Amino acid sequence: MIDVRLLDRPFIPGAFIGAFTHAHPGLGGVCTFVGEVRSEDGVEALELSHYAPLTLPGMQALAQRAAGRFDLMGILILHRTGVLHPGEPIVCVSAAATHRRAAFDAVDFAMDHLKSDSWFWKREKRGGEWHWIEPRAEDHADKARWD
Amino acid sequence: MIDVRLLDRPFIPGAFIGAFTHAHPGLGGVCTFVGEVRSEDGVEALELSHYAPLTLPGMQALAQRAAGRFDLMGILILHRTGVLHPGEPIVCVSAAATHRRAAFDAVDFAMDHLKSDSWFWKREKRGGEWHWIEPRAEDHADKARWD
Amino acid sequence: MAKLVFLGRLQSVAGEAERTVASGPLETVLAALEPDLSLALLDERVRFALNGTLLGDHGGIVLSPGDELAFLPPVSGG
Amino acid sequence: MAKLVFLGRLQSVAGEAERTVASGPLETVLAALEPDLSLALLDERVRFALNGTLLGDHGGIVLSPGDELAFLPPVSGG
Repeated sequence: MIDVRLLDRPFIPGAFIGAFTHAHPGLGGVCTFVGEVRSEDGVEALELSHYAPLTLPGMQALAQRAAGRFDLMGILILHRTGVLHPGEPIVCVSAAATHRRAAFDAVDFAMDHLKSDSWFWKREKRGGEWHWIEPRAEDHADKARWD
Repeated sequence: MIDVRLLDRPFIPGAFIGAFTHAHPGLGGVCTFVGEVRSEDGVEALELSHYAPLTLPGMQALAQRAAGRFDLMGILILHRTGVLHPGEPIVCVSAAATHRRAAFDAVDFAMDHLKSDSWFWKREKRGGEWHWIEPRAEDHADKARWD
Repeated sequence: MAKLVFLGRLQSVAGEAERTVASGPLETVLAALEPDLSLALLDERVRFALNGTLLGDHGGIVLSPGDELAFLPPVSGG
Repeated sequence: MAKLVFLGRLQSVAGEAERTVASGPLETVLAALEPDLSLALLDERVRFALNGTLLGDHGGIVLSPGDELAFLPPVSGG
């Protein structure tokens, strides 16, 4: 099962992961990564904008690539859009597989590509003012691990 | 926060992970692995026995080692004992960290060591009969990755 | 009329997320915008998507009535 | 009296998870058990834990009254 969603309001990862796990009875294991908005550097809020015609299709293509590359029973990719506050989940990737290594690698792969390849633009609010976040060289290096 | 438990009845990983995550507000991310009893090879049930004076202290020592080796905000290790049926969660390891790589590596490390170093003995029921499961060379190879 | 969509920091430069413009050759459309905005849109790292499809080549674009042209600056790291 | 604890497949060999035995030198205790059980307990891959502490050396063990000696075969993969 491939399940990819853009969510425009706060979500509880466990609610999605529970349903995802139950859709694959008898699997070996599920690896999950949940990323949250960090509460550091005086960041008051984070806003993620996306471009509907590209963002969700891009995430779906990424899920398909992960499913084709690793031996998975399913993959779940959730990503927030809109305004988020520190501590809120921003991304959740979960992979179910018969073998742990495949589940781990698929989540790692999807996270590396989501960070650098997905059509999201972020700005953060500090001291009451919004600032756009520029791309980081580090993310491209993470992605290059898989080439 | 280090939270290590032996559980003698079915559990819902999300219930523990939710509480664990909320104990670390503003973290960067949480990586989780949940292993389930596989429904293959005609296995009807799995029984895990442990030795109380060694098993839980051994898991606690492993959690401390993972916390010392990786840059974590916390680690959660849950392991079932008793009789389990296919599809039930048997192990859950969750690590919270500011950086994704540390969270991933800590869960991977803990899983590799739990499989080969922990004081659990397993037998499985096939065709109505219980059979002890012997150690596998593969698990020692997984652990050796960290030496 | 056609629609221009500004993503990320281009939104701040334009002062709005999208703008309705007269259809026609893209160079004519851009020439009618504020100079700092057209300069920002032509930054070599900005990608274009016409009606939801990424363009590999930015030359010879002519906007037809109803077209949507999106300007996509590099995505943010995380 | 002292207690022997049998883990994993040793439990099946012993037919029970634990057994109360007379205290004294371990060799005397083992000699009084069924031969197939004492043989299984002395397999070189079986570790001993005395009162919850793993022993590095299996020689010269004398069980005092109230002692608990556990026999730990290799753990299961899985």
